[in-house]
Amino acid sequence: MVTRRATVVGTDPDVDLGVKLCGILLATPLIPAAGTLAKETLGEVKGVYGAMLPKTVTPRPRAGNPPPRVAEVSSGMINSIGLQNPGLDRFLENLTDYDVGLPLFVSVAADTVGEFVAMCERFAGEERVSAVELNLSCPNVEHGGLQFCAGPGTVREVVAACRVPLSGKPLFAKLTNEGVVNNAVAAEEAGADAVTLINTIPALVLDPRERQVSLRGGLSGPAIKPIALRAVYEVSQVVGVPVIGVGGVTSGTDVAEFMLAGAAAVQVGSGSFVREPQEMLEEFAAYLRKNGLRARDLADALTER
Amino acid sequence: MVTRRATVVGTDPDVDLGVKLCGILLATPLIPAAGTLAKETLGEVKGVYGAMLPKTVTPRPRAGNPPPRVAEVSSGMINSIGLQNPGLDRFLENLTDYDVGLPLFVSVAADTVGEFVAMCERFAGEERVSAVELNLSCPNVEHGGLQFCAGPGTVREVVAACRVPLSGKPLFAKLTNEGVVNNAVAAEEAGADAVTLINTIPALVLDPRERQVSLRGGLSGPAIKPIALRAVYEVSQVVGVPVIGVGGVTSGTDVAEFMLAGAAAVQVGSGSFVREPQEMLEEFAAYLRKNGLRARDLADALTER
Amino acid sequence: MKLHTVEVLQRERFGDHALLRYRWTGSPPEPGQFVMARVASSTSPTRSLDPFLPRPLFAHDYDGEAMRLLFEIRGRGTALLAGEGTELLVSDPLGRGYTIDGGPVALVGGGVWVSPLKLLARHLARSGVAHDVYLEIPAAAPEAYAAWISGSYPDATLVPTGGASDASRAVLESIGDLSRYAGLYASGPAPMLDAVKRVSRDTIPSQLAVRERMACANGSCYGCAVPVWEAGERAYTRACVEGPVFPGEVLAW
Amino acid sequence: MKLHTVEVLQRERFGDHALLRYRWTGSPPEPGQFVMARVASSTSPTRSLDPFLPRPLFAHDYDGEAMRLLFEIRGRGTALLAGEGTELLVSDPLGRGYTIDGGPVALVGGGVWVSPLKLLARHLARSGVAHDVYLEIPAAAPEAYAAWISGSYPDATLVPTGGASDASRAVLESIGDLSRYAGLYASGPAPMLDAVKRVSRDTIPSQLAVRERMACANGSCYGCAVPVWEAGERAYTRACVEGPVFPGEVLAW
Ligand SMILES: Cc1cc2nc3c(=O)[nH]c(=O)nc-3n(C[C@H](O)[C@H](O)[C@H](O)COP(=O)(O)OP(=O)(O)OC[C@H]3O[C@@H](n4cnc5c(N)ncnc54)[C@H](O)[C@@H]3O)c2cc1C
Ligand SMILES: Cc1cc2nc3c(=O)[nH]c(=O)nc-3n(C[C@H](O)[C@H](O)[C@H](O)COP(=O)(O)OP(=O)(O)OC[C@H]3O[C@@H](n4cnc5c(N)ncnc54)[C@H](O)[C@@H]3O)c2cc1C
Ligand SMILES: Cc1cc2nc3c(=O)[nH]c(=O)nc-3n(C[C@H](O)[C@H](O)[C@H](O)COP(=O)(O)O)c2cc1C
Ligand SMILES: Cc1cc2nc3c(=O)[nH]c(=O)nc-3n(C[C@H](O)[C@H](O)[C@H](O)COP(=O)(O)O)c2cc1C
Ligand code: FES
Ligand code: FES
Repeated sequence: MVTRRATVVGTDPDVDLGVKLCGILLATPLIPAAGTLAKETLGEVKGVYGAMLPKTVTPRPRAGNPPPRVAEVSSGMINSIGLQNPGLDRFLENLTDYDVGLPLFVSVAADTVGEFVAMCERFAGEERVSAVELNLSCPNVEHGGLQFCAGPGTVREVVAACRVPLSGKPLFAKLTNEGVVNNAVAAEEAGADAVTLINTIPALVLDPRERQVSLRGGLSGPAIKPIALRAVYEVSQVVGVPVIGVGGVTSGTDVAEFMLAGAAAVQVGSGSFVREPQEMLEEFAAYLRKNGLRARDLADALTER
Repeated sequence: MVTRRATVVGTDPDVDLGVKLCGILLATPLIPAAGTLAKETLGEVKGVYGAMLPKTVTPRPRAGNPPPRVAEVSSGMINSIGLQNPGLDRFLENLTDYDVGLPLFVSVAADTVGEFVAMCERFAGEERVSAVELNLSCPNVEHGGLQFCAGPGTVREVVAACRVPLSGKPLFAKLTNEGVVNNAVAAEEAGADAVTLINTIPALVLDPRERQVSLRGGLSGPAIKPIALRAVYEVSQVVGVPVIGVGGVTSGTDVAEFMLAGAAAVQVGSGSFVREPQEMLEEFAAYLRKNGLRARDLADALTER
Repeated sequence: MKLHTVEVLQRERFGDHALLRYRWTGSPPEPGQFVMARVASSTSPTRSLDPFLPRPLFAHDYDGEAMRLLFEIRGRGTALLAGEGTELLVSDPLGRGYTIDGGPVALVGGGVWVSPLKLLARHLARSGVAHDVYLEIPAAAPEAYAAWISGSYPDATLVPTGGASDASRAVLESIGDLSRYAGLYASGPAPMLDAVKRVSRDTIPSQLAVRERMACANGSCYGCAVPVWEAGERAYTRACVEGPVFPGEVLAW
Repeated sequence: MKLHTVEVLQRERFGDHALLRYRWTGSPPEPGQFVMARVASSTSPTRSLDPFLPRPLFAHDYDGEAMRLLFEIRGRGTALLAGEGTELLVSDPLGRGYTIDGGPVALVGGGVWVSPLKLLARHLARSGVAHDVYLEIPAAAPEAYAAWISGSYPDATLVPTGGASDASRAVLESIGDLSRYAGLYASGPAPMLDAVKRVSRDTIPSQLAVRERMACANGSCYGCAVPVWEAGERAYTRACVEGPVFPGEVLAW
């Protein structure tokens, strides 16, 4: 098997950062987490990421939630963007914007199973798109107070239905932490090729001075890292498909931890707002060099004690 | 209604810190979170807490988990104590240890509904005990990989069964964050007089140098505060019984935030390891003074924007 | 977000306000641009991420070698930035600032939001665009700050005011006849921006600096939403890349 | 946990090791007791809780006015403690230390764990208990540290060693006939403590300082579990209140 070598500035060329995810070779295991890397910034991250993953797209344009949309908390932040996006048609028209020489994954969300399927049908024939990630977990888009895809039943239904049109392309199911083990098993059984864990965790910030709720939204950042690591670890024990880890990565050691916990690739979200992904990759490469390991060996490098 | 005034050193005597919880007057809204205040330390916290709440007791003695049992993470810690405790008999023998002039709440956990009930029967006749908190949520004591009381069905069963012997005493159901809204509704319907939210969140720490899992356990501390606040806020909207808030409190403003979110009283856990509860109470009193509020008014003092 | 460690040349405090000067040899700021700033404890082996997010602050002034930030100390982030003994990390200048066209123009500022007008005035002068500066000095402002402001903007008309909504009116009234000007550049508290937007609608074009909470500051997170008119429809745009300066008529407040 | 802000009198670095001296007028430490220590950035309006937990460190020495801590810099917490420009917060001396009975006794230490033996030696001298000190100096230790150790324990027998398990044997061998002593006081790496516990079983009583991860340090959290024999049964006890010093025969490793 030939693995592409990343040519990362400042990184030892002899460190092998390549990984394979559902048959797709990634030059590095880093992937931007959905919704945290804009087109405007693509130039900055050349050589850092192994794949591209734009913000979740929905069937129709979404205006998003009124401001404020972000708030800071201990070791993290809360966001309530409300999936602002231009909608599927405009997204497809501008797909070439993401041509940066990397496999392109797309994240999709919808209100109904039918809409999920309709979107997957559109992507099925898109040569540019290497894989589809189903966002089954956005905590900011609510339907009568309940999240879409709260339980394994819905996960199974959506994944199985999307599996059909996407027969040729890898399908990832992105899950929330709540009920993650059961949902991951359901996703695998329904035909998902990988599971992405975890999305933000429902949270709330209060302004005690104004005595108001400042923001209800999803918690991300280092605060959720131990929770995400647990999800990746537990799920890796019970599913056979690859796990893509996400939650609180801000350093190269964090990347290594997710891969040791069982992740085949690692997404970086809010961490990229406060540090450079490039630096994280360099730290990760340094970790591999020091430990004499290749990126793709890490998932099996956890030792019992 | 006469509310007891707390006489707190260094606190303005004109600030009214008293709250009422299920008919029990608490001189301050602070309660130690189960498992985070030992007898050895009771002397240090006189005048700070409104009630006493010892570590969870189980039917038989438990040796607890082998070390290491704690690890530090960003804005928090993970613990896996394994409910080490002397068991019900010894606990009852030494109940006078907790005579510090405060209402005594006890936290109980068991493996089966029958054992829960048997413990409640023992406490029912105990005059010293003002209320019983059912620990329905310990993430470190696992049964075949699943937590005891994972869903509303079990919560309902345990609470309803314990309700019977405890007819005279308030019964609190302490819940985990996972499925908290449904579980709280189930607890209320089954007759709980209050719900305590939240317990620690399952999490994991890895040692990347040793490439080992350092600890699987429960996450506590400021990292979980926004999650706990969300739980308290959402549950307060749908249940009629009081909510006791817990998770990440390290300051007086945090106490105020939990009460604004809807909590009638607030438990302090790992925060008490890193700061003095006395200081938190003073900050809370200062907050009330500045805002011209009484502690018991806070739950209704949230304004819409 | 790429942050550079820079050398702090000067730290000054005026009551609740602080001025920070640091060596900057990167790309020069346009007026109305901002930087993301945070501290790193110089004793920390791994940089602390507490507080988690860097703070957005306008480029107050730049002389080719040193950048100046002027800010109010509000919470932990700004308190740390104003403090001694810490390393300063800053981004490149970010966003879209004020556009300089013909003159004469009026600059209207209030509170600590006057910050970007200093660099704007410098650029206008350099481009030979005639301009007058009108600044609100709230009665509540610490004396040291007021003194510093009048020293820092020697040609400005200073308008002492009471409260925030009153302020906007007083400052605008002090301008008198707006038709003398080809444009209004504003940076101030929300009521002032509102008032400027309103008066400019029927008279002369305005450019307003807005402030929204930010996380990524590079267009990625959509956290800094500002309502604007887009092809006749109300839509949210991003203050960090499409702003923070917007033409008054574009804003859909 | 009550932490006091104290005045740092001295900070010294020897390679990866640091000595911290601070003014202490609270209750004097018993040998083998420890303190919980953390830093607070002096520029921070609200104390930072990053890292979250304070760090347990043995009382190294105390002269009635100043406390000394001696520690290895391992992670962020100890790096911050060794750094300049920060406020130091410490708890009262905590836990149960060494019990002083009759002599003569031998003190056996290794690595940075020698720390509590300094105060112990001082107390033994004060009580007129004859004692000999045997310290391992690992070959890998930085020279500055080795030099400092030999200066700090002028009467000690220093045993240069290679690795950890070897170390314990070498140090014990350097003692020779144990029957000269009425007791063994030890603080060192795990293999050394093991070895001391083993030899002492059949000869003379030992007291060992253990180290477990701690959170509350006041008996509340049960995080610092140490296996001990309790009425013939193996049970976990708390290093922070029942220890950190235990009689060798009590430990159930
Ligand atoms: C483009 C831009 C330029 C700015 N320029 C200046 C300036 O030159 N001088 C100045 O005094 N202030 C300026 N501000 C406001 C300044 O960023 C906030 O006062 C500051 O972030 C508050 O941080 P804190 O740590 O003191 O407060 P905290 O309350 O601890 O902040 C918590 C979080 O809320 C955010 N936040 C709080 N208040 C504001 C606010 N008013 N606007 C945006 N985010 C906020 C913080 O960035 C942080 O993420 C600017 C804001 C923006 C968006
Ligand atoms: C009673 C007692 C006394 C001690 N006295 C000394 C001393 O005098 N000199 C000295 O050099 N060291 C001593 N230690 C060990 C010292 O506490 C750790 O080296 C230190 O906590 C590591 O913190 P860090 O921030 O450098 O490492 P990190 O790896 O960042 O620490 C992360 C967490 O793990 C804990 N931890 C890591 N290593 C240890 C360890 N070996 N023991 C206990 N907790 C650990 C930390 O306290 C913290 O909670 C003592 C430990 C105990 C329990
Ligand atoms: C500002 C912001 C926007 C996000 N938008 C999306 C999104 O559109 N689709 C999605 O699946 N996840 C979205 N997420 C969640 C992230 O992809 C990621 O799962 C989560 O933030 C945890 O990772 P982190 O801690 O590295 O940020 C968003 C997160 C943030 C912070
Ligand atoms: C060391 C430790 C031990 C705990 N033991 C118990 C326990 O015995 N029973 C229980 O219901 N919760 C227990 N908890 C959970 C706390 O009561 C509390 O719900 C949780 O820690 C969140 O609050 P905090 O962030 O303030 O610590 C324990 C938590 C910690 C940190
Ligand atoms: S701050 Fe992230 S898009 Fe503007
Ligand atoms: S550290 Fe908490 S009981 Fe010892």
